[in-house]
Amino acid sequence: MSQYASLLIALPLFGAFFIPILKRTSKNAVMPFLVLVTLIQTGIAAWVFNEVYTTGKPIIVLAGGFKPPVGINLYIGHFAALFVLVIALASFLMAVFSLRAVSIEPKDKYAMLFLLLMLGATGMISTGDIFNLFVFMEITAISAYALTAYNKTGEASEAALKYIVLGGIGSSFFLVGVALIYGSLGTLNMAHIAELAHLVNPTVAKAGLALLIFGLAVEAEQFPLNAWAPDAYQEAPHPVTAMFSAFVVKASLYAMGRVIYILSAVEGWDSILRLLIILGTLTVIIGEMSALRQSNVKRMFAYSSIAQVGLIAVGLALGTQAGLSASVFHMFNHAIVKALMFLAVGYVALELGGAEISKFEGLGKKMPITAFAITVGAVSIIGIPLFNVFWSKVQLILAALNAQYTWVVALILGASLVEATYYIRLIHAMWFKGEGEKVKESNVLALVMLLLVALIIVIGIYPEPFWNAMQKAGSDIFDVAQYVKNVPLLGVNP
Amino acid sequence: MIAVYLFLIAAAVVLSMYRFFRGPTTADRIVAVDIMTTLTTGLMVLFALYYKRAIFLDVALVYAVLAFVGVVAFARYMEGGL
Amino acid sequence: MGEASRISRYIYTVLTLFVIWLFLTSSFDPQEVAIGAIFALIVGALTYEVFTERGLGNLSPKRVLYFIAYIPYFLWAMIKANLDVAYRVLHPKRPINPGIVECKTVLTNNVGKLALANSITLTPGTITLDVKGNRYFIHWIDVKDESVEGASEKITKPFEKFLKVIFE
Amino acid sequence: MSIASLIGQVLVLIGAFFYVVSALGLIRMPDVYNRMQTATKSATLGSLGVIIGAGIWAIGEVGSYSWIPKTLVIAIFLLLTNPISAHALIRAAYRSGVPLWEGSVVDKYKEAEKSLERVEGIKGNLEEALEEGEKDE
Amino acid sequence: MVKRILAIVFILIIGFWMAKALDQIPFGQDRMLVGKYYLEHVTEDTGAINAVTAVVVNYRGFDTLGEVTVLFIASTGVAALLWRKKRKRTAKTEGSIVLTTGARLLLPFIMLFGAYIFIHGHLTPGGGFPGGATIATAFLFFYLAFTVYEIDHKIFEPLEGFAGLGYVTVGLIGLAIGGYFLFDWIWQTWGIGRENVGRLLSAGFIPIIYTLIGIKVGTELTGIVDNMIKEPEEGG
Amino acid sequence: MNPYYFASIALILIGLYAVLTKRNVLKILVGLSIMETGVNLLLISVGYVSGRSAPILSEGITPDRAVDPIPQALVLTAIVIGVATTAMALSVVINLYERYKTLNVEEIRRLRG
Amino acid sequence: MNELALIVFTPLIAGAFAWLIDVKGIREIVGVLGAAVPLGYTALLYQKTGEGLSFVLNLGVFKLTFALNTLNWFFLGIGALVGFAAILALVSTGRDSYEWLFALMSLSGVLGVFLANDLMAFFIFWEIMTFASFMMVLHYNKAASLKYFLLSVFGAYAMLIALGIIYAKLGTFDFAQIQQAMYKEAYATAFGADTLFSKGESALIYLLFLIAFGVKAGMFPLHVWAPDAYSETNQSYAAMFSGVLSKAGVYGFVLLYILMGTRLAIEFGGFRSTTKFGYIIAFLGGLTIIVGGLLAALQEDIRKLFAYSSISQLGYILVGIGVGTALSMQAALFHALSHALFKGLFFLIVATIVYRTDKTTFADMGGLAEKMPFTFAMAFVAILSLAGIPPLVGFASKWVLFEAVISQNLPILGGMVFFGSAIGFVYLIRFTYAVWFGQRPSELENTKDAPLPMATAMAILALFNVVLGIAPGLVARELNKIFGKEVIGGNLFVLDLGFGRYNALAILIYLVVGIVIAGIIYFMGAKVRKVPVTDTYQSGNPVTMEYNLTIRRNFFLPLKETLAFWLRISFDKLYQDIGAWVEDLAEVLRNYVYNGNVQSYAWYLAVVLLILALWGV
Ligand code: NA
Ligand code: NA
Repeated sequence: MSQYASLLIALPLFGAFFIPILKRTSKNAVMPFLVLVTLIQTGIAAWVFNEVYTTGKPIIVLAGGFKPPVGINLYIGHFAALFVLVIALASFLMAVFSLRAVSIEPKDKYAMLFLLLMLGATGMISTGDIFNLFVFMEITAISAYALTAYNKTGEASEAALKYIVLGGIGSSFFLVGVALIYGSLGTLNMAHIAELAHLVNPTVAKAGLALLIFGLAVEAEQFPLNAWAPDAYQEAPHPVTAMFSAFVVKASLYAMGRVIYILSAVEGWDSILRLLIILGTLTVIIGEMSALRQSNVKRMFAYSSIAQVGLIAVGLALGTQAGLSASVFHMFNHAIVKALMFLAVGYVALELGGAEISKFEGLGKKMPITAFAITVGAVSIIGIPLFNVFWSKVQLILAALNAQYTWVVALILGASLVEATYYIRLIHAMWFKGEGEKVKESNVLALVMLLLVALIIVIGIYPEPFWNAMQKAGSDIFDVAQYVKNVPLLGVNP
Repeated sequence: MIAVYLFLIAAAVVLSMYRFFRGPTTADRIVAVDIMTTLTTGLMVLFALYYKRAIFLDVALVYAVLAFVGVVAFARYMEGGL
Repeated sequence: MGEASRISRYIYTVLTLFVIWLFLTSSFDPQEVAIGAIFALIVGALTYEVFTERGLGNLSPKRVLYFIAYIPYFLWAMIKANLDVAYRVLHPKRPINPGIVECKTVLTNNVGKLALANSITLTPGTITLDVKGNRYFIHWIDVKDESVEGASEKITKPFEKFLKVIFE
Repeated sequence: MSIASLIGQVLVLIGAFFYVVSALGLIRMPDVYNRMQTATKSATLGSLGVIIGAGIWAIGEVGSYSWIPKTLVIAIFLLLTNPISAHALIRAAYRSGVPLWEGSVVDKYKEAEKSLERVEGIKGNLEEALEEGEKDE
Repeated sequence: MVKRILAIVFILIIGFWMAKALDQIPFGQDRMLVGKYYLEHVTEDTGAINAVTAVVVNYRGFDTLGEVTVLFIASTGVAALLWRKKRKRTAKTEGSIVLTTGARLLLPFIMLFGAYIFIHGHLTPGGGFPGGATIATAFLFFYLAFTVYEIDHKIFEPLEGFAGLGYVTVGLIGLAIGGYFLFDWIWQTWGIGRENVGRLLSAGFIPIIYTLIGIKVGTELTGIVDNMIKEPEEGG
Repeated sequence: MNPYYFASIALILIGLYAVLTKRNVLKILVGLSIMETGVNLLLISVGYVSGRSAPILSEGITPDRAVDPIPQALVLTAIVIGVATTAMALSVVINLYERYKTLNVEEIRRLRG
Repeated sequence: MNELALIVFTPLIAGAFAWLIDVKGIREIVGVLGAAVPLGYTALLYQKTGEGLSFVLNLGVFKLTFALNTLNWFFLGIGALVGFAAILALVSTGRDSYEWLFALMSLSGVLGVFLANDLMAFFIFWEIMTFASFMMVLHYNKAASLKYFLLSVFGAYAMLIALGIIYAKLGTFDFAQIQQAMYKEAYATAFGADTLFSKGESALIYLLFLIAFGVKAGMFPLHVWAPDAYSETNQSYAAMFSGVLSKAGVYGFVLLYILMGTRLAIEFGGFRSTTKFGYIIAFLGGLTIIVGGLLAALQEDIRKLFAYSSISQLGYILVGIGVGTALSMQAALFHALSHALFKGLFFLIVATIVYRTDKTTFADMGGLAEKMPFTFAMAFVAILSLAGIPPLVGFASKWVLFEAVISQNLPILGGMVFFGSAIGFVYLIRFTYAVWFGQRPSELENTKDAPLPMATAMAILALFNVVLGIAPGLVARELNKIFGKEVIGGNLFVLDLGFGRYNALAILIYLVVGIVIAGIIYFMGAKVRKVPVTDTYQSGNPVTMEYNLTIRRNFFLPLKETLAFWLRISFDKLYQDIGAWVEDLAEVLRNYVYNGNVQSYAWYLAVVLLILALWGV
């Protein structure tokens, strides 16, 4: 029965391949079909989540029926089960949003790319094979390239070009890393690599790990490898931007975490972590500073998102279980908040014809529900208690302190202060500046936004069950010994 | 013995590379590519013989097809026929 | 000569493809043959319209005979051409006298024209530069006659007597 | 060494020789047209020699006759396509404006093109005149 | 100039670093681990004699499904990005009769050859991707020769979809019959072709998948070519 | 240094050099492709075993006479991915050129800051 | 339901209801009830402070615990009382249901802060309080709210980090456990044993708490938000804001002593008769007194005056806490109570004036005593109390404080405290004359006296000012209870410190007589002199408006000019400059880093690769 979790991969593919055929019969059915597929995907993801969290055991999908490391396996542990659900749900909501947000043709192609972006991220977080990770990373990246350029403006193309060039360099070096690891161990399965990690030649291992992380860090938007991100975020269709921020970057972050921890036996591991902490820190600082005086709100959110991603990376690189759990929690919270924020900003841009901050003046009067949603999201990101992000920031602080990284704490403080500055400016513009006629807000989108708002507040007020889940998810990445034990490795040993 | 021929043909490929790098016109370079691909096809067939594996002949054939169409594509592009 | 029937063209295409398949697989394994037949039928169905105009008409004994006879003739021309090339290339003085000349052909069939053009290209000192209607423009490495008639006599005529039979 | 091997080897040798000639021609000839003249022909003939030779050689070397049909296919493919690509290239070279070598004696193509242009030009003028006439009505 | 020198210094250092790491992986040594397992079990597990193909389609079928998806994304993406209301070819000159006739004559042969490549994937170095690429080449040649030529998207796009659906469906049948997604039920459950190893009709679902991939890749690459070659019309 | 390793690293670096120094977007993309080629060559080289043949178990090749099939399978995938990326990149560049009328990276910077 | 839970959550729930119902009349009733419940329960719990009442709110991740003791009952009392008065006054001045929601929410917040028994509960309610008060300011003035918000976030995160460090080391947020652990730490330090917290970490925690509580208490130089925030909000609410919310900062400092005072004292040693860490607090408190007082004197806006005054008064409390003896602590707590009472009252008075006249600057006021006799009477009490004139509560607390500081032989602090008192007189004179006496602008002819709710609210606070002033022993008794020993002796009317005595009752009797006489003189005199204010000449020339030195305008201009150099040093401006500088830097940085050229971006990748390579080689 658990093998049916492979539907998580099969369904989006099936959906994407079916669209060209569907289009021939009814062009108008494509977008509703997209919503339907993402809805079913959410259902499957919910089932998988339930399965994993009730049994407490990961689902190991054996593609082709071959046991790893001979075959490729999917490892849907606590992390993947959780994030598969996040991805599916976010995709579903954004598919709903797309009904309204996407008017540029060819929509059937958009729907296909949309599904494949979702597929790519799903694959990245669930695969148990390092080359398969590369394949899913490329699926994600290439559909992201296409979607970034989808609007076909010069700027969109420019953004996509930057993404392609940087992503291309990243993926090439990632593959060099794979070649090094493979050349040294003769296997690609992550659990197998973890099991044999002590056998790798230290020089090779160090270079290999560094290159793998380098490649992933480009997609994970770590400074200074993230220069593509603000442009892509700004120019992609609004639902896509939300997806980038909500889960695409998270998938890369996860992959980074997974790769780091399966190779934790490698000599010089600590210094790689330290390097990553430095990168993460710079990501936070530069991201926040760049957001500070942005006049385009979407771009501002993009930088804000990058800064949060830096925090997540720092959490990943703390090298402790608490750090990972906090990091995962922050990923989760950030996914919800940024899905909401980009949805809202996109909706505003659609209704009012742009995302410049001037468009947001008087938004409280024009689009009160949207303005409210943005406000809640902003307040949450700043780290106000009783909103969800507060808890993950607290956990990050605790984890950093436990790991003797006191200055990370100062980082979070400073970052939050800067966040507070620019978000308050936005909130002020929305509620206390400008006038305007009330715009009829879409009921469906209002519902979606309020759902996310409710989620933010529910987690803020009652974080326990979520935190428990996050700790399990964090331990899923951290506890490599358990990971190796969970994967039914065939005895192919040197 | 086959190795000698392999070397001979490889030398011819290297020689024709001179024209590729030297130019001076784009047409010269494409001609060089055309010749190089033809020579390489022969080289591949000889390699198949060297390794005694007929399956490599398929590779040579695929290569010949792709190279041919590629060269024509370049030519048509140069001419403005695309 | 007009187009042959669809059936004729289809069968001719399938036959050609099937023979090529046999060559490709170099095998009479029934599995290969069967699959080859199937593929020939499918690919033939997709492509016969562009592949041939005359269909089975190509296989008339006269044409086949002339075609067989043409092979050694052409090969010999080609070897001569290459010796000529070798001479010009290896000769320290590089003896050439190039130019573009025009020839006329009596061929009207496209495949025939293609065969003529290819033949010209592969034989002594000439490359087909362009074909417009019945006018062939030819780059000649050692121009011996600039007039259309003279050039035609030297370049196209020798092939045409075969090609006319095979393709017209 | 079997007869087949011998024949095969001789063919390969001849082919390889022409390959080298082809490369030399590519280097030595003064313009792209003459380079094509020499290189294409010898490369094609060389291919026939090398590829078919290899097929025959395989009878002795590998002990299989199954090489011959496939090498034949490759050889014929090259025989058919090399002149086509050469033709496409030379036409492209000419049309993209690569000049003939200064020692060239005649360019009939240029003359033909010019007269063609004249014809086209007259045709164009006529069409314009016709269109205008229609407008007047 | 400074940029160039700096770039050279950079790449030399980076190259030295990679070389140092590679130095620890001696070239040409047998370090196979999983690879060895494949070589020893490939025929029994999959019925293919081409171990690469078995790895591609069976053992690492997931990668290949992903690979197919990547190409599908590219084809879709290119079509999405180059989509205009009206587009057409704007080539200046048609190919000469040599080229057009050559294209007509070569089309069936190249297509057949593509089919040959993908159907023999388990026996020779071919497979769905080179086979599909070869087929696409035939169409590309048509685009090169004729300035008015255009494929019929009404056929190509659904065909692409059907081929993809077929692949996923084959995988799902495996899930239904053998309990695993992409399980080779033809070989492992039904045992069809077990006596045929080394001949055409063997290797379970490999020929089927490679046929589907061949069709898919052929249509996709052709579609990409079509999109790239056309240009938007005024106001399109 | 083994020549195959050397060549693959050289290709990767040449590609990187092009990306870092060429102003024309198309040349940068070519640089990326060269890098990819280098990486593929590297993968193949890593899996090569001296004196062995392609892992197709016919014509007398037994498992102990074949090279590692995995890198070859990986490279097949990597090549296709490279082609896909290039196709995407080209269509992006087509759109870009249509709008900006330039392929100079120094002029393609409307998005900044 | 648990009494503590009722105290903490009733205002919030009432506020939510008031907001949802949004019907004038009903929301006021609901709101006032919401503030009355905590007050009632606080009164009821007076007898139960020793019973260890507690309440746990399980959030899962952390438990939020609340418990009652004598100390926090004292603060609870301040909060509930002044809070109730402010809410009552809000009946008149409340503009909309928004204000009801957030005013009550902030009351919940501050009561939660006082009742919290662990740091997480403390922090969360601290944030609720901050957020709600921010919303109240935001409603009136954006710039002020932004400044308040930023400093609050700064403080909040400082606290959060301190919490984090403590939790990371001790694994608990519970006050008792932290206190215990810190005692152990202190002994360990004293005996040179290993400690969980290094010296640096202890210093860091101290610094973080100093920032966190200092912001809320308006301690110099973190006070810059306060003048704007206190003045730019509903003035009824300002009574609570300044009277109660600032006490959360004070309470925080007290908590700091309780949790880790010993530890800090031992780690960092003493300074003269006090501890180093305490002296820092006290010294900053002293500066706060002076800066707040001087600036208060220079204000032309009545609200601003009291805002600065509030800051200045908080300085006294900080001095008391910083000196750190039992007596000075008691003095600080006492003054916290006094300040809440008289500053609450002041803000209600200001609220009434603004409500009735719609004016906020001294220039527009005058002669209101006649029109608003009741309010004037209230102002009279408040002025006397703030000025520290017996027998009002302000005197009692200030007297104890003076004694506590002087007795510790801390001359600088003593000087600051005395200077503060002097300057206090200065600005009070301004308030007294400019608002209540002198010529009344014609527009104010129809001014009415306070409406009933405000009058009631003022009366309540005034009553406490008087009662606790006459019977300071009531407070002393409570304070002694908190400290578990008799620090301040005496009886109901007499405070006996051992080296000084104060008999409130005796002074009351002298004063009643004095006031009666003064009142008679004033009311008679006011009829006699009626001089047009603008017709003043200086050296034969008409003075410009700039130099129009009436009591109502630019009265302290000479002072201003004297202090010109010092006034130019504005921390407010400094922070703004730093902010602007950071933003400019960020602007330059981002345009430099994200310069738009993809090749530059590729170089970034190459640089990272180079770093990896160099580090790998
Ligand atoms: Na010729
Ligand atoms: Na060729």
